[in-house]
Amino acid sequence: MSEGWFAGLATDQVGAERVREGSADAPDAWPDRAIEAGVVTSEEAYYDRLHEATTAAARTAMEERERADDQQVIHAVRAMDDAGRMANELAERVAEWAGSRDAASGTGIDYCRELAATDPAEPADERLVSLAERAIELDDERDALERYVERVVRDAAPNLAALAGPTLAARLLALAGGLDSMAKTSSSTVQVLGAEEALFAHLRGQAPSPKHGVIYVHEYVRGTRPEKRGSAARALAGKLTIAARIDHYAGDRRPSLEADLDERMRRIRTGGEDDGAA
Amino acid sequence: MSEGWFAGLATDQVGAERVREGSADAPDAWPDRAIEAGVVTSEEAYYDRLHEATTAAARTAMEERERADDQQVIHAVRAMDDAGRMANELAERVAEWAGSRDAASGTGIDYCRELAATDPAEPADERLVSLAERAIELDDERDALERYVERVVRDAAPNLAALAGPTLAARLLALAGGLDSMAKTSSSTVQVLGAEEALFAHLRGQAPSPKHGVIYVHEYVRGTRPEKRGSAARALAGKLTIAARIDHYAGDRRPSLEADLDERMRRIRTGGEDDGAA
Amino acid sequence: MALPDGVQYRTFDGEERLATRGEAVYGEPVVDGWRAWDAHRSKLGAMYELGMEPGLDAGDRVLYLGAANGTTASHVADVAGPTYAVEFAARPMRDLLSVAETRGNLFPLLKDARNPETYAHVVENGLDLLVQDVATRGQARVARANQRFLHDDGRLCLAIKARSEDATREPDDVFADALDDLREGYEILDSRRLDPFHADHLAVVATPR
Amino acid sequence: MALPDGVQYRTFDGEERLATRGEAVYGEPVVDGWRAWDAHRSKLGAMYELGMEPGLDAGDRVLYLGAANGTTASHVADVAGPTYAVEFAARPMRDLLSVAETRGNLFPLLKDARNPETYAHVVENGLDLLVQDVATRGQARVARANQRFLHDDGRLCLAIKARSEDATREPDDVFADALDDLREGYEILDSRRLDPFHADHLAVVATPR
Repeated sequence: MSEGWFAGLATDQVGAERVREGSADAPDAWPDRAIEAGVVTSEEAYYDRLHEATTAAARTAMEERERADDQQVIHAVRAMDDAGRMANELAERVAEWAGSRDAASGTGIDYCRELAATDPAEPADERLVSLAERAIELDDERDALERYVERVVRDAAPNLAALAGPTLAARLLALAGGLDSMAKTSSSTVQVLGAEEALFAHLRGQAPSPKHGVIYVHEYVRGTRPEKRGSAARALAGKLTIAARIDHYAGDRRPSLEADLDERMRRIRTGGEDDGAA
Repeated sequence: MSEGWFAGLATDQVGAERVREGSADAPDAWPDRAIEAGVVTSEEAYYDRLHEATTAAARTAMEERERADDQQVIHAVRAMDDAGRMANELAERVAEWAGSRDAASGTGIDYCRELAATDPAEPADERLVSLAERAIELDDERDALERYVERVVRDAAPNLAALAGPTLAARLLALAGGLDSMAKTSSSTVQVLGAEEALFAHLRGQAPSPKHGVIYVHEYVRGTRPEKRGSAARALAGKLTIAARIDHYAGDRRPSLEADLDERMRRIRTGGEDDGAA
Repeated sequence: MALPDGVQYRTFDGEERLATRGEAVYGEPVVDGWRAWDAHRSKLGAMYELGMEPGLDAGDRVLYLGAANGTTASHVADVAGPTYAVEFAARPMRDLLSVAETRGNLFPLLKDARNPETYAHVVENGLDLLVQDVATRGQARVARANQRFLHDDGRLCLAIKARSEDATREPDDVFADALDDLREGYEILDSRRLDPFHADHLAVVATPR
Repeated sequence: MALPDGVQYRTFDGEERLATRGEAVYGEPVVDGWRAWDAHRSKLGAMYELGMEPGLDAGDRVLYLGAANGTTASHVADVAGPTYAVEFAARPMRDLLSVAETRGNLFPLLKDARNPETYAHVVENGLDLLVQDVATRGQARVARANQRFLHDDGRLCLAIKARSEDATREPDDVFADALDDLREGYEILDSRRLDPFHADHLAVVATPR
């Protein structure tokens, strides 16, 4: 026999875990059953407790799912980078081998697609065509992973994804070790995530302090002229850190963040303030 | 109108190239045509010249094909190493990701095969299963390339393949740059092919001279006890160099080479001669 | 056609619009405590605009499958009694929770509508209305799996998205197949395309058979 | 059945065996200048052992497709006149060349039997015999493509390997299909399985139609 979510619930227990973990083969007249069982004294009281239990359960489950999602993004973005790198390496190998057999051969994934469409004439061609197919599949895999990353990172860290773009957001999460860690990281650390080698060289006194890590790929850093790039990187890192904190602690979308960033960048790019002065 | 292989051939030309490069839509009474054209004066003379031309043509074509084959082996063995390395790297990535989703997940290509047989429940599983499939295909590709390498290296360098095993033979050809180069290389260079880094360190005075390169994987080096290993590597490299020269200059199989190597190894392994003394 | 108690046409900015009484949720205009119900953002709203009778009555007990961020579920909860709102995705749950904050009769459940066993210990039986708006393949199958929650004269109010079933086929063919599937458990009372409010959607009102 | 001039049964080590006169090639026994012809290593030899008439006569002009390392081609050249030996693989060519060294009437060609245009400028027309032993798919098609070299009363002597055509089907079905293909250009005079000498092989003697 199936039991309701409230079965055996003490008066001081919310029952959120029962809502999340329980199950039943069939529904029942749960409000009546709860009153019969003495868990509540009225239908009104039942629905009050149900409201409390279901909202608490939904909130915890949602937060767990989102926490888990940022970890999935990290694995996916690493797999994406692997697949992309391997696709390119294999395409290079294909081009090198094909070049030894056909002076008119090409290079890159596009050439692999051409080659894969041909009928192999000899055993070597069979292997070469097959190798080209592996390169294409890895390239397609990379794209599928990117689409997955984009979708999940928009759920797991919507503000960060909006400000950084989904792929950069995923890379930042991967470098920080998750949304939780990134939310607890200083803006100056976020600024140089991905430039750890340069940073360690700086700390050993062998190099200047790096101005940016992986955030360099953002248009607001790369597209800013060199003498303002440090300011731009600092401003961007600041907003990204705030976005990560909102995503972690609040979770709602704040379109104003983008407007703020746009405005700040406009001032940096047009203003007299440059790196030395900032 | 089609012309015979002998058309316009001077008396001092063999005509091997014509035999190799020419073509005709239809055969003809070529002996008669040759006599009519004044190329030869009798049927007997025609067949003599034909014999000379066809054997010369077949020999050159065969040698070119074999030379080309050793280059194919080089490309294939590199592709084989790429595919094997990528299969393992992707399998590691799969294991890492799967471990974040399922505590009972496994590792390696075998686990990828298990995973690929499951039905993905969520978008993350879809990507994970797809990634596992890429790893499996790369592993299969590696095996197919190995089979290709084994077959072609036995044709291109039969004696080297017999002594070294086909895969090591292919690696040596790749490191030397082909059968031609390997046939012209000294035995002491063959001994350290694949240990270039250690050799350069030695030449800079930073390390002892390496005793062996990639030939270490041969049972006759790896399976010989350390104090005799240098002698074993030297003896093996000597025989491999001879094998490569026979393959390049003569091309016939010499089973006696293996018997010689076996006998030499027996003496090194049982004799008092060790590295310092050799 | 009569609108249920709690759903009325009201004047917003000089325009007659469908409305319910409740806290504003998504920036919709509010006049005298009545909030406009945007038929372009709600399939159920569109059904009213098109003159269908989805079967929602004031005080009804409702199971809403595919509640998403609660836009439509908020209007349903404004009218109905106990409203169970099932949503599978974590992301829209945050908005759904804030809708539920001001609505004590809205019970959010982060569950998969394809597995009713995972919420049958929470959702009561003998419900008056099952509203279903899930964008997943097998929408008719989901409706049949959740039939257990309805009483014998209850209503199913279903929006079928053709592209979710099979993006490669003609919507008409997809809808015909879905209706056939549905008939194994339900009697179809009414069905209409939701154009111009929602392209490629079929709305169905049915009752258990 | 009469053996052609140049092919005889001779006694080797007390055993009667098929033989031709010529330089030894593959370590086969030689007595009085006659070398034993091993029917287990030669499909043409097996055809003689099984009483077929492959159509080889002393002094014939022959095209041999699939000469491999020359084991059989050497016996053919011992008996025939001009013998064109086509082989596609580079590896066995080395052995074929050493067979040709002592046989001025054997002309080795490193060519693809599927492309007769690439050797029609060398191989003469009006040949007496086409021997074909290629282990490739489409063996009947190869025989038809090379029909142009035979005179009208010439003979085709073909060994079909079932597994080369289609390893997944029954040999009998494969052979039936190959014979049908062949009939488009040839009249079949005789056909026999080569067991016990060669498993899954069908030998065919045919003439152009």
